[in-house]
Amino acid sequence: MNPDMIYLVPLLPFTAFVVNILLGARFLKHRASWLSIATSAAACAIALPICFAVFKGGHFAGEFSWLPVGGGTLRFGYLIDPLSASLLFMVTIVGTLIQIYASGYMAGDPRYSRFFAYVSLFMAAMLTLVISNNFILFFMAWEIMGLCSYLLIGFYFERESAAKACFKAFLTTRVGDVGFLIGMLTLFTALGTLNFSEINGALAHGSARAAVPASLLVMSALFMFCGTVGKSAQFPLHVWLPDAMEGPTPVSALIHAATMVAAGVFLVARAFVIFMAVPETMPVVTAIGCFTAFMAAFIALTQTDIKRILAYSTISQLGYMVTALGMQGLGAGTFHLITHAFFKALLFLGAGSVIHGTHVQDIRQMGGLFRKMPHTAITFIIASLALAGIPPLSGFWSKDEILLTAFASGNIVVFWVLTLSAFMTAFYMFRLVFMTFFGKARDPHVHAHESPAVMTLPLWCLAIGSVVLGFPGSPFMHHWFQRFLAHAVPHPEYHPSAFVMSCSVIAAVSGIALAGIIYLKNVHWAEAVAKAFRPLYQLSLNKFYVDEIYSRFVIRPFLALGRVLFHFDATVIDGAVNGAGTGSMWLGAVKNWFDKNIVDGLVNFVGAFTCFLNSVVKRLQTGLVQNYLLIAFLGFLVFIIRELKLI
Amino acid sequence: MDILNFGIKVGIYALMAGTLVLAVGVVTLRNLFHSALCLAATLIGTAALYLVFHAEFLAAVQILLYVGAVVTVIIFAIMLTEHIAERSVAQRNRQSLPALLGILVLIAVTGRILLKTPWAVNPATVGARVTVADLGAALMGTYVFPFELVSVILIAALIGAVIVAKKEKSS
Amino acid sequence: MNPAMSFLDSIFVNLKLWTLNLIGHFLPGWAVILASIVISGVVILCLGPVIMMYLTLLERKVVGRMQNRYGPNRVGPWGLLQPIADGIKMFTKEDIVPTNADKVIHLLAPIVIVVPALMVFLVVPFGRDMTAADLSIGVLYFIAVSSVTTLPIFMGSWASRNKYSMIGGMRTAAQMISYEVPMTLAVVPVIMMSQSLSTASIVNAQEGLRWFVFTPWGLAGFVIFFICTVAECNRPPFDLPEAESELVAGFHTEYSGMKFALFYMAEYMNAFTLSAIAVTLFLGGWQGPFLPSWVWFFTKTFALIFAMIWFRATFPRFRVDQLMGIAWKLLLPLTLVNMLVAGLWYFIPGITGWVGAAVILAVSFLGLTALNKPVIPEKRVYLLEN
Amino acid sequence: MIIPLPHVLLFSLALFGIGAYGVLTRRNIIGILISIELMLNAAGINLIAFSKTTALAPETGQIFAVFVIAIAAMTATVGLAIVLALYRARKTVFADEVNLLKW
Repeated sequence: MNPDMIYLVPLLPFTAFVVNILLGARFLKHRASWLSIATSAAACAIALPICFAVFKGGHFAGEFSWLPVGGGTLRFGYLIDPLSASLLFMVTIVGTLIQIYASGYMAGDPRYSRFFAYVSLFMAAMLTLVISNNFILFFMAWEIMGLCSYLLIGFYFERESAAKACFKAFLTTRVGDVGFLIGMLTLFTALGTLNFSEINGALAHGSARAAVPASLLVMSALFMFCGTVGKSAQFPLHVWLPDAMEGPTPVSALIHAATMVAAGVFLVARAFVIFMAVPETMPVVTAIGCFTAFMAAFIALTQTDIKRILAYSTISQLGYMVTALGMQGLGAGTFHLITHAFFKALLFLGAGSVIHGTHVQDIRQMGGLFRKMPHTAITFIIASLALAGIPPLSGFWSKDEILLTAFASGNIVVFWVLTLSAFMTAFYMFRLVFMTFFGKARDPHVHAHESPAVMTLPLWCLAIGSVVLGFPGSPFMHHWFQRFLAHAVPHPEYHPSAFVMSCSVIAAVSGIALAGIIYLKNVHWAEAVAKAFRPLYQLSLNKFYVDEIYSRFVIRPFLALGRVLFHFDATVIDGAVNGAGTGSMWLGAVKNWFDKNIVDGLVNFVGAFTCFLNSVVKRLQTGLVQNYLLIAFLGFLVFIIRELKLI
Repeated sequence: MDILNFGIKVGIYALMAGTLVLAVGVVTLRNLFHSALCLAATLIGTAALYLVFHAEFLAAVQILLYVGAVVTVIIFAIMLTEHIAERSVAQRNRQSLPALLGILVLIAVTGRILLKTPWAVNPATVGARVTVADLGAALMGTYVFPFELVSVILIAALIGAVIVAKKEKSS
Repeated sequence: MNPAMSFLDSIFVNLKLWTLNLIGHFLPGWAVILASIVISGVVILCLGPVIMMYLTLLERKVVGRMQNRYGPNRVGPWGLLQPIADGIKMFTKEDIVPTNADKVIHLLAPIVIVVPALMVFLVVPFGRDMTAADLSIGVLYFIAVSSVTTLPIFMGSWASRNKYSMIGGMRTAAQMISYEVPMTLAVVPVIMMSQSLSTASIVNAQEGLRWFVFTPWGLAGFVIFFICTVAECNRPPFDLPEAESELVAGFHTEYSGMKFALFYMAEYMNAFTLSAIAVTLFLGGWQGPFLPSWVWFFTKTFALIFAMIWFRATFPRFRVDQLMGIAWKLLLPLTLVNMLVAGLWYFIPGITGWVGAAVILAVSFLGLTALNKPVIPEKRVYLLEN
Repeated sequence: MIIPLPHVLLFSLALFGIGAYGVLTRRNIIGILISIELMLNAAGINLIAFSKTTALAPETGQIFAVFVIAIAAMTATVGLAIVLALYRARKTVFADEVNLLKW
């Protein structure tokens, strides 16, 4: 297979975008989804053989010159190394499945074709990002994804909350994007290239690295990490992701769980050599990731909106990945990225199916849905088990790998925080599961029904993925995935430890058990606990007050400043003005006489004089173009003759 | 071969003279349609002059764009506004004498400078035959930005022309 | 190729060489060059009118057969002398010039219109080594020269001082400029593939049976080019500028006798040269097995001319808005897609590129036709006052 | 060079002068446009002629001449559109009858 075919992978969805946006509303209508799905599936069919070739040890790269700029040429191209191959594998499969699901979920929407146009554009951008071989193309795709995210979160822009949410998401991620841009430019200053292979070459060897100013590298690494913080919703820029749940659920699954937010993590993975070159930046990454993982898990404990719980869970899991990368665990982080994409997409799609069936989002109104929606429930539970980290599902292996990295690299505090977060993860996930699918129906107005096959089929496909995808990284396959990634970028590996595994399993099982005890039998216990630990409960319920902090320390001071200035205006300046006014009136009376007799006389004289002059000079303004032209020409001629000293 | 060379030289000077005569026709003929036809002939003469300089591509483009398109559009406009142009009124405004004098001075001055300047002909470029492939490579390489700029300007002009010339909707 | 065949193949080339050799014995070198030019020129100057004469006969015969009658068959065997009789008739007819006409331009128009029609013959490769002047910009030359044809039509229509002629002239301007654009762009893929503008090397690039028409972009380009060709010669169904029933023959209403014949001559020569160029660009020119090259060339060209005549006998005339719509809304976007497709086809060799190119073309064609739903004007009712 | 360069330049100078004369004296706006085309042509000839004397790549002159032709086409289009709009609004195509901007 010709590796240049990889260009078709982003191009096909892009074609679907163009056709759908131009012709969709008029001609394709409900057939718009077919085109998007077909192009995604075709992209998948092209990408998978290439991915498998890479899994077998291949390595593809190619480029073409795009534009001659200044002295050099802007060259774009693709780079399929183990890292991008695994992402490509994940994005094409998950993307296609979610689009199949969405064709059922969005059925009957008046802007059906536009939805699929946006999704196709998003797919094109994500795939471009994955296969790109330099930061410029990467950044372009990154920005297009930001745009798609904006458009899709605000898809129901009639709702004010959705309009605000998309605005918030766009502005918040933009803060990170600016950081990324600065980091990229700094990197270019330091290395003179933005091509991944050339960066690798420049930083891989100590001798070459010594020639690069370390301060610039630190700066560029930290600024690039800003991009990750924005895109992957890390603390303190995580606030947009929960609000982004205003978009349609397939969008939440595709963008805000499986792929786009993964781009931030992917950025760190891509720039891994840079971070390795300046290890002093790593603790920052670890600290932010670890705190995010803990904080988001803690917030998720008390949320009641089904999609918000999943959103915080996403933030938490992204925190895990970032933590892993911060501890030089490229394999662990990427591994969790892949497995997480599958089961988180599945969770979101399952949640979408529940919302589709019940038309409510609050888990307190659900309950007992297992009987009514068996397919959704079973797949959802599989995904929850995977997320909670129950062996042998995929989540267990990848999360265990992260914990192992933390443990073996000596970050004991991080290890325990993450284990605690894992416990909380299991708890809140099963709180969600038990309240949604078990017990009795709490709200008599909710009449649930199972979703159509076009929606349940992708659920099952993703469930299979969530079950089996852990094995390539498990001891059963000798940690094939980690070694595979280590080929591309060397990083430390660790032997599996029974202690870590048992900690992880105990945390997960105890979390599930606690959730079962509380929410299946003794629901009033939950209220008792909330009362007992009121400050903590409030902290979690109010999402660590981050939005409030922003509002108090960023927005309100500005408003207050404005108010103070207004008061100053109203009292001091206005008073001075009034006083001056009174004085002026006296003066004015005096001046009045002077003006009337002397100044007016002067003015009238000037006016009369000007009128006189005008009547003479206005003859020049004939209004005839050619006349002006002739005068200009003759003037030019005189000028030439004078200059050349011909006369 | 001297006879051939001599013949060609005579031909070129004749071509130049004829072109100038036609150009004078362009600006002096009272009938605008005639002067447009003279313009077409002048342009063809210029194209022939391009051939003398071995700029075949340019000659073809000149004929294709100027004679085929620009002159046609001009004639189109002449026809649309014809019955007013036909009025037996002066076709020249009142400033023709100063204009003529000024231009004669310009020609005299510039011509004198032209003849006094020692023009050095670069032997490397005189002999060079520019193929269409060279032109294409230069357009898409060195001059890609001017090229794109011209495309953008053309599009803008096209849209602008459509909007300006469009009949306003009668309210 | 056996010797007899190669003798036949290059018989005209050899004849010319032999004549030049003969002259070289008696005259100096520069005269030989002049003679070479003169020979080619004279051949073309004779060829054009002869072709025109017999094209008229062919058209009348074919259309006659298609309309279930015989066509001319009285003058000479099978009517073969009919064109000559027509020519004599034309010469002896009265030459009428309207009183108000612009006399000089009225006279010039039919003369000028023949010039570009004849000049195009210069780059037509009639056979192997049988191009009168193998210019390095051949195709561009052809496009440029044939675009000049608009001018004399304008001259004729304007000089006649007749409103029908005027409308015909306006229509010509609109139509010819519009169709020139897709025609030129349809040629671009051919130039891209053969990497040359010279007609002879374009034919050489289609050696064997690798005619461009056998590729997706070539087929699309050929169809577009041929449609534009028909429009450029103002032949039915694109004959609005000279529609007899609407405009009383359009721009040549006021012409009679030999001037009228010259307009007709230019038109038929244009039909021939445009077909010849279409053959050169897309149908492999003189390439072909077994027969001598020039036989192949003329066979293909006359097949295309037959198709033109067939159009005339078959299709009704377009409406003006449909005519412009086809050029700008269907053919122009299609040619742009075609250029893109040709590029893809070039960079993705093998069956993938082939199928992909065909699919993209088919999809864009269907999309464009779907977008260009024909506008059916409201039915107009005229009330007569009592 | 088959003929000396100054002769070509003189020719283009004359062409330019004739065009400029037309621009300055023609009353009909279309006539002015036609004259502008003449001036642009003179510029094109100069570009070609000078491309033989400079040390730049030999195709430079031709490329800029092509640009000049493109710009000329643009001028004609926009100019004629303006003429048509003017004709429709004020029923005149004479430049000296359009003097709304005088005192």
